[in-house]
Amino acid sequence: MTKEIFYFLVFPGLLFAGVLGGFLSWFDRKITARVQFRQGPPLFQPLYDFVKLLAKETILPKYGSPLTFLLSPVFALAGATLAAVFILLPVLGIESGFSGDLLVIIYVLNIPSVTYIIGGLASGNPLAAVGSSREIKLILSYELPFLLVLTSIIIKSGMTINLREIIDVQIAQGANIGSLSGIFGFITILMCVQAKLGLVPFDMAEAEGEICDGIMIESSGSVLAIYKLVKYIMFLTLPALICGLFFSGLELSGINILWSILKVLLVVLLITLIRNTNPRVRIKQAMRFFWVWMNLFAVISIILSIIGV
Amino acid sequence: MKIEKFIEEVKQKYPESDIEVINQKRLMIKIPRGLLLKVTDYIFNVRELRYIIVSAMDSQDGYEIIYHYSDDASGWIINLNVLLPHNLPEVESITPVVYGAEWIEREIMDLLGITFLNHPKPERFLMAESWPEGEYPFRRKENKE
Amino acid sequence: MSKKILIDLAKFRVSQKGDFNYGECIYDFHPDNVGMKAVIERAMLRFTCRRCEDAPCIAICPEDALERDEEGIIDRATNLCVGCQSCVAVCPFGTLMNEIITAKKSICDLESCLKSESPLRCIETAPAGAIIVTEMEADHEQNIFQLDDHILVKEVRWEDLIKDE
Amino acid sequence: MGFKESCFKKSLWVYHLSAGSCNNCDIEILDCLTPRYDIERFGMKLVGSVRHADVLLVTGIVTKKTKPRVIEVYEQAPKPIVVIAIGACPCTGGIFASGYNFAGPLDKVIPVDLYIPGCPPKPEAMLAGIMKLLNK
Amino acid sequence: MVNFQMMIFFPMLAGIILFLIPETLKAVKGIITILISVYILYLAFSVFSAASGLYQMQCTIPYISSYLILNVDGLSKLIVIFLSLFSFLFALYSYGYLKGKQSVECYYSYYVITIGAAMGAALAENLLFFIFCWGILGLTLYKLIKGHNEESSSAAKKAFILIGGSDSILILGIGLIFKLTGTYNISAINISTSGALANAAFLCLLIAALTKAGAIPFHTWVPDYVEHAPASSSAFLPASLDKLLGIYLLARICIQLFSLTAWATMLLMIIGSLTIICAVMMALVQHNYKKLLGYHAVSQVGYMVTGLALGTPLGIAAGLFHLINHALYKGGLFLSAGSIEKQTGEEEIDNLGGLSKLMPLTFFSMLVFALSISGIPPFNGFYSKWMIYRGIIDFGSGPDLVNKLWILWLGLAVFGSVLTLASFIKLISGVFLGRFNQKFAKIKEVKFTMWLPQLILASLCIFFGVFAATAILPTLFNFAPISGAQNLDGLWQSPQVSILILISIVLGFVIYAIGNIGKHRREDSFIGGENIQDETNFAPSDFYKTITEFKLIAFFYNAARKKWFDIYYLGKGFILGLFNIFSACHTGILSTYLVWVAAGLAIILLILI
Amino acid sequence: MGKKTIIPIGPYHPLLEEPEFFKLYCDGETVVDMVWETGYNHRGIEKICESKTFEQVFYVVERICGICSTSHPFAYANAVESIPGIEIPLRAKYIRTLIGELERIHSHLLWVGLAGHFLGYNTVFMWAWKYREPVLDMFEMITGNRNSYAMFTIGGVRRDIDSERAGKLFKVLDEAEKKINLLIGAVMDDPVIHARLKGVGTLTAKDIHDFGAVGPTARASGVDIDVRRDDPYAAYDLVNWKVITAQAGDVFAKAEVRLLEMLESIKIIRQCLDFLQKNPEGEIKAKVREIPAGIGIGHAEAPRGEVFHFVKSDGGNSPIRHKIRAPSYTCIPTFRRSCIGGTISDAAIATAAVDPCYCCTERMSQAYDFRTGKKLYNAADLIRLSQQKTEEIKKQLHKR
Ligand code: SF4
Ligand code: SF4
Ligand code: SF4
Ligand code: SF4
Ligand code: SF4
Ligand code: SF4
Ligand code: SF4
Ligand code: SF4
Repeated sequence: MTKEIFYFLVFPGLLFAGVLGGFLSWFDRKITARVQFRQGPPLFQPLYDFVKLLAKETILPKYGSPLTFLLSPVFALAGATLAAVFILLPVLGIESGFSGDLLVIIYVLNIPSVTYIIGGLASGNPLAAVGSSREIKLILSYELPFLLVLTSIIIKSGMTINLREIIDVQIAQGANIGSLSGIFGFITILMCVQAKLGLVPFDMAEAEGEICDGIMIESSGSVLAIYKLVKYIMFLTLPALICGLFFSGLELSGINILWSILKVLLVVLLITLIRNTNPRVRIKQAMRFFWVWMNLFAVISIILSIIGV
Repeated sequence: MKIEKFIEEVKQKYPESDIEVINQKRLMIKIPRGLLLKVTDYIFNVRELRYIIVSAMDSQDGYEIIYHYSDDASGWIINLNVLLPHNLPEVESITPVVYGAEWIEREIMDLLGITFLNHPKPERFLMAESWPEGEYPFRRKENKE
Repeated sequence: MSKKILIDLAKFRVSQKGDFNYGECIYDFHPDNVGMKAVIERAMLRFTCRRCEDAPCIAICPEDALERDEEGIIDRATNLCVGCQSCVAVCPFGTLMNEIITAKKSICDLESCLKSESPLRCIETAPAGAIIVTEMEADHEQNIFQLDDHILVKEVRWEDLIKDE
Repeated sequence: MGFKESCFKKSLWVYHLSAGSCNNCDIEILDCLTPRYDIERFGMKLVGSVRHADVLLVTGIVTKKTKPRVIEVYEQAPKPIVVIAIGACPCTGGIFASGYNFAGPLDKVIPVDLYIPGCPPKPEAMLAGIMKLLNK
Repeated sequence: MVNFQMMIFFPMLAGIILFLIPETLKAVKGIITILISVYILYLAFSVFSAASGLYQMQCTIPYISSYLILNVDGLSKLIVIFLSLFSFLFALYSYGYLKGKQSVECYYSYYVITIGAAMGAALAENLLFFIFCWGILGLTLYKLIKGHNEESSSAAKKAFILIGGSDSILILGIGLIFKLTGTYNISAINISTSGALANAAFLCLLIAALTKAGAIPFHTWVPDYVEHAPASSSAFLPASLDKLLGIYLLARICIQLFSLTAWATMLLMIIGSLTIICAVMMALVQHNYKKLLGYHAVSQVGYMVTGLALGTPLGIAAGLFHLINHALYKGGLFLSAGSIEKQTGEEEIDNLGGLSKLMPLTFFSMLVFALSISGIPPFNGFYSKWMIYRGIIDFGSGPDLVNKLWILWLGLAVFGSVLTLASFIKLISGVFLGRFNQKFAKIKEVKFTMWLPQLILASLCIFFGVFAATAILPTLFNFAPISGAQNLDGLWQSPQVSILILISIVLGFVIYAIGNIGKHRREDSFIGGENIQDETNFAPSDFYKTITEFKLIAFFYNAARKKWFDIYYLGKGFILGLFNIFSACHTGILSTYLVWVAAGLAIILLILI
Repeated sequence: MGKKTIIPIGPYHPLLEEPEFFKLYCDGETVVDMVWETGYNHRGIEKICESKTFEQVFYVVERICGICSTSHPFAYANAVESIPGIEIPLRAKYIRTLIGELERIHSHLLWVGLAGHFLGYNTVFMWAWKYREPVLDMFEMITGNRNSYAMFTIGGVRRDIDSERAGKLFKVLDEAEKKINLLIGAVMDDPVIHARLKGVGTLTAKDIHDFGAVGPTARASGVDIDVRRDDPYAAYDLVNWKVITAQAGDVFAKAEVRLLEMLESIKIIRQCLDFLQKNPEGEIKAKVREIPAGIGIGHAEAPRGEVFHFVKSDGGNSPIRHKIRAPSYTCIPTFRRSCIGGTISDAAIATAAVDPCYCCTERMSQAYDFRTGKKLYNAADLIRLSQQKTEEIKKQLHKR
């Protein structure tokens, strides 16, 4: 049990993912700034933000459900950390996953979004409700392609639903991204991750210009701090998942560590570039995009992987 | 030139009106207030001049309301001038004819206390909720009740 | 028709300290309009000003607002004047007064005021005797001069003072 | 405590509140975000909800109609909050002080921590002002 | 030796006796009912600990006794124990719920009769005895709704006709089985679904099971029923008992009575997937929360059907586990819905809001149920769904077309689960979160007898989720065809995960403590400074408007609104059409009808023999 | 139907630089009605103007709004100068034109940036604003200030542009033009922007006439009006340029008009600088000693459309009535036609499409939506709903 608790709290869970995710979110902001000809924030900005938010006053909603409002970030944190543990353990090769863990991951990855929604709704703010409604619709849209990509990977890896085994197959046969089906899958999952992270063009749940930060409108102080932490963790976890599924995992030994960092940075870079070269789309457009195009891509990827390309 | 024809036509149709070129390319047509809707309809719908705005002021002779229209083809600005006596600040609303005049009429209503008859939504709207009733910032002191 | 007002420049001073009261005005198209100020300015420039040769006021005016007309009377272009009152400071004879040389021009709509039945607001509010309605004509003996059709000014002219000396 | 303080200074999130301005100050504030001035260097960013704000940038005169709203927003902001009056308008009323709809300078309405006069103040002036406040 | 008579016939008898007690003594009846259900629960435990095997019920009438053989095996034990558990909980709830409420006549009588009949159906070895009990259930279903409100009688009629119809088809099926095998004893039957007659028998039984369980396309009675029935009836019958029995029958069909061939599997898979998706799509746009729950009651059946159809031990275990889980949370959901309805008198989601502060216990349990049904770990719904998914993926390595389509099944199942989540978010937010309506400011939490069952069910949901692998599956699901259904290895040991979640909750509060949460303040929502919070709102029913704006989807919704997919109306249309044809034969003389009826019966008999 | 969703936007909302309040009545994400309330920004400028001298009024109207801080003085100058009928020096005309066009570029860039910001496309925002900086630099070089230039005066301008500075300006302009071309390309060719803007918030020429909308809003709907050409002032009849129009009337057309107008502006600025460089000497101000009594009406084409000033003088040195009509005043009411039927996201961008700034609209006003949603909502939905209902009832009757 102590081992699990260590996994959970320190490595590769809360502490590790939080710190590294914070770094990645700094990286994202920095790249964004560079794309926009700006200098960008200092390295420790995520830390400053987090600590500052902790020190701030927290405002609870007068109506709605304050307890739920307080609890949802906590559950978001739990979900995100669990996801981090489940994904990072096999991806980093610390411990092999368990049979069927990919399916668990799908669910666990949804916990943060769901808690955002519940938290947003608990605040009783109509704008947050609009945001929540958009977020849930977004989940509806990206969930299916996300699953289909995973099945494509599962097929490619010989019907195993174990993340570590998938990585092992890749190590043996070459990374999934190297194949045609892998490329299609990669594009799809990149978009899904974009949406999961709530970044432009799929940030309509928090659309600042439309509904004042939507879901997050009422969060302040510590509540927002935890949400931030969750976002940091997700910022590491999801790219790591992509690396695991398409770039044959991350190795932590010797020179491979550099490769691993490069892989993660590459994925984050791609995400950042996408978010900086697109306007936010309408929720309906996003749904159509995922339901039609991304599903199509995912199905192509599946067909290709059945053929074995 | 077109504008001369326009002046001719207005003179013919509405002999009561008093037409004056105030300065270059600016035309002032003074009309009695009973004629307002007809002339407006003629100018806005028949001649298809572009509605600009309505100005109103509290002058010595009464409340002067000036409707500005623009003839974009020639660059002339046509102004309809209606004078309301101080003791009867009422005039027909032109909003039913000119869709866009609704705001400004209400603004005038608010600032100068002029009643627009048949206005679709003659609601009182003041700058702030706390603004006192019956106070019109643009009325001159002597006309303030 | 020949109803006029007579203004007595000296009487506008309220106290020894030099406070002036130019009365109130019913012409309220401009906020704080005191029509009498405009009248007094014209009267001052016409009857009090010494018409210096190298008029320091003209020289000092940063905006070139002061000019002499054909009669040599100083004329202030209110559209140019910024009310810096350099001219007030520089006038060696104290002709110009700072309450009057302001950036904002006041307007006196005397004609309509005279037409109306009610008494003039400026007369009621200015110091007693400073403004009176009269039908008299200009009378140099009594230092009463004609400014225009409707205004008479009572002022001791500097020419006369010099003569006295 | 010291660390928290310094974090606060290094991560100021700004909420912009226009109380009846002429846009000039507002666009100059936005200018601060843009590449030439880039306040993100100092960890500042513009946020969409007052709940996230550490700084309220108030521009414009407080009109009779905005006064209750300004107070409302101020009260909704999580404390500690820094209120900065940007431009002559909120400092004194500026050119509009004589208007009939002017409800008093900002400091009569909510407590103000920093005044940055100018009409409009240049972005440099705003940055300098904020830096001064932070290094106080 | 268990006293089976007491278990089956005593409640029926008691129910009849209860008819004699006047309605004014409703409270007394309620207490009697609770006592009976406690007793049954006790008996059920003794059944559970009894050895498996066939039991002959003692009966003095020799002719009947040959039918009264009972089959106690793992499956029926499982069903019985939960049947009795739910009977108890819902009886407890009914007591509070029906108090001071004008409602169904002789509710408790039928309630008690239902218990007995359900026990009989679950334990019956002989198919005829089974039909007897099964038929009683259809009748009490009808009786437990009638008279609740104005529209309830038409809903009751609809339910009765569909259930009754399926019952007659069941009779036909059983006849066919008898023709094929020559026996009515379940444990002696095993038919392969090849050959026309076997297939017909299979279909007949299938229709009966699916109708009872409420799967597409025989589901339409469920939403209508739950909309108009008292919540306790909805929780009792469509949500738990009927589901338990319907799926029980299906399980019997799949495991025992028939050995499925590929086409049958395919059929079941299609039915399962369609049920999941279509019903949940309908649920998504409901405005009435009871109806919304009704559609979910349908949708979840899809998972069970899918699980059972897989035919693998894992799949069947998953299907059955999901059945139990479903009964737990859906029963709970109906109870919560009933509490809300009782306290507010509102059934429209849009008119509610912000009740979480006023009814915290109901809110908590409803949230647990909602998260369970949406399959959020670590609640129970997640575990069984996850088993089903794994079952599907394993199933994918099979040779047939139906195996090859595993991605489709998986995709639809997962997608359905997300849609479920979506519609529950709407429900929870619409009812409990958001701003509360001043109209409801005086509302209080429900009485003890009502919240207790809710909380018990909620804690069972959590318990079943957390200890699924360690406690539940090994004890309850460890019988013949499914014993040893795979366990999870690795880190996902639910207890551990739960501990981790607990830790992170503690951690969250530590963070809150570090951050000065103590300095919190409560403020009205921020909507840009304008003080009109009371006016602004977001109507939850608009949540998924965007989805219905897509043309294709809009088409289906319109079709559904026009009842194109409602078998009841289709059937009615069909019969009306037939009626026109036969109206030529309409003479108005009773004997003519009798001739027709007799002819019909003769045809049926011909087929049977 | 249950509750209707009511979404408040404002008064303090990141979408709006200024306080403004819209209440969107929504059906799901679709906006079915819109009520709006203004007056937050009402500073009583028209009244303040009456207490200022003609000269001072320039600095007040400049602060009607900082974005059009030339257009208002421009129109005001046209109005006041028309009372005595002064012809201003040629050089002053060119300088005025130059500043007016520079402002157009700065304002359109600002709009592009903000529109990008509303769309969540912060890169466009940053880029547009970055490229706007050189324009502001040019302002600083010419007038000494980045905004609120205080450049105009009655009878001319207050600062000259010598040929040395003109040369520098040329360089900056070339630089800016390159960037602007880049940006135009980036925005006009982006498929996602197309998807987001095309067909959104469409206005017909009829709508434009009804509301009296002006500027790019009108020109994007094919209404070919432009004060600079129709009633030329300053040096607009002396330089060579053309009016940009588009036909579609949607947000994209408005963006297109604005983007292409920048290029025209650059053309005009070139010609002005050319003139200033070739004729380095000259008066920049005509002396106007008094403004006689009379009525002055002036208008000018601001970046957002026609600015209209009406000045009445009584021979004093301040106006006795100063009526200001800014373009947004007639453009903003068009939201009622452009937002309804779109989604909330569209409402945001359709609102932005007019490039609204309430400052000027509100110097005087406070308004509500008047055709309450009833008509709009009833016509579209209620009739359909009631028809459906009747049909259902009929069917049910039939069945029995
Ligand atoms: S005469 Fe009339 S206008 Fe002139 S100062 Fe006196 S009151 Fe004013
Ligand atoms: S007050 Fe006027 S006239 Fe006198 S010096 Fe100054 S600007 Fe010239
Ligand atoms: S009053 Fe104004 S114009 Fe005159 S010197 Fe002072 S600042 Fe300059
Ligand atoms: S006296 Fe004073 S105010 Fe006057 S010029 Fe000298 S320093 Fe300035
Ligand atoms: S300096 Fe004085 S006295 Fe001399 S001209 Fe000027 S105003 Fe007259
Ligand atoms: S910024 Fe300049 S003009 Fe404004 S108050 Fe300060 S010194 Fe005066
Ligand atoms: S201080 Fe000046 S620039 Fe700023 S808002 Fe006020 S008037 Fe505009
Ligand atoms: S149209 Fe806009 S930018 Fe122009 S003056 Fe008005 S508010 Fe300012």
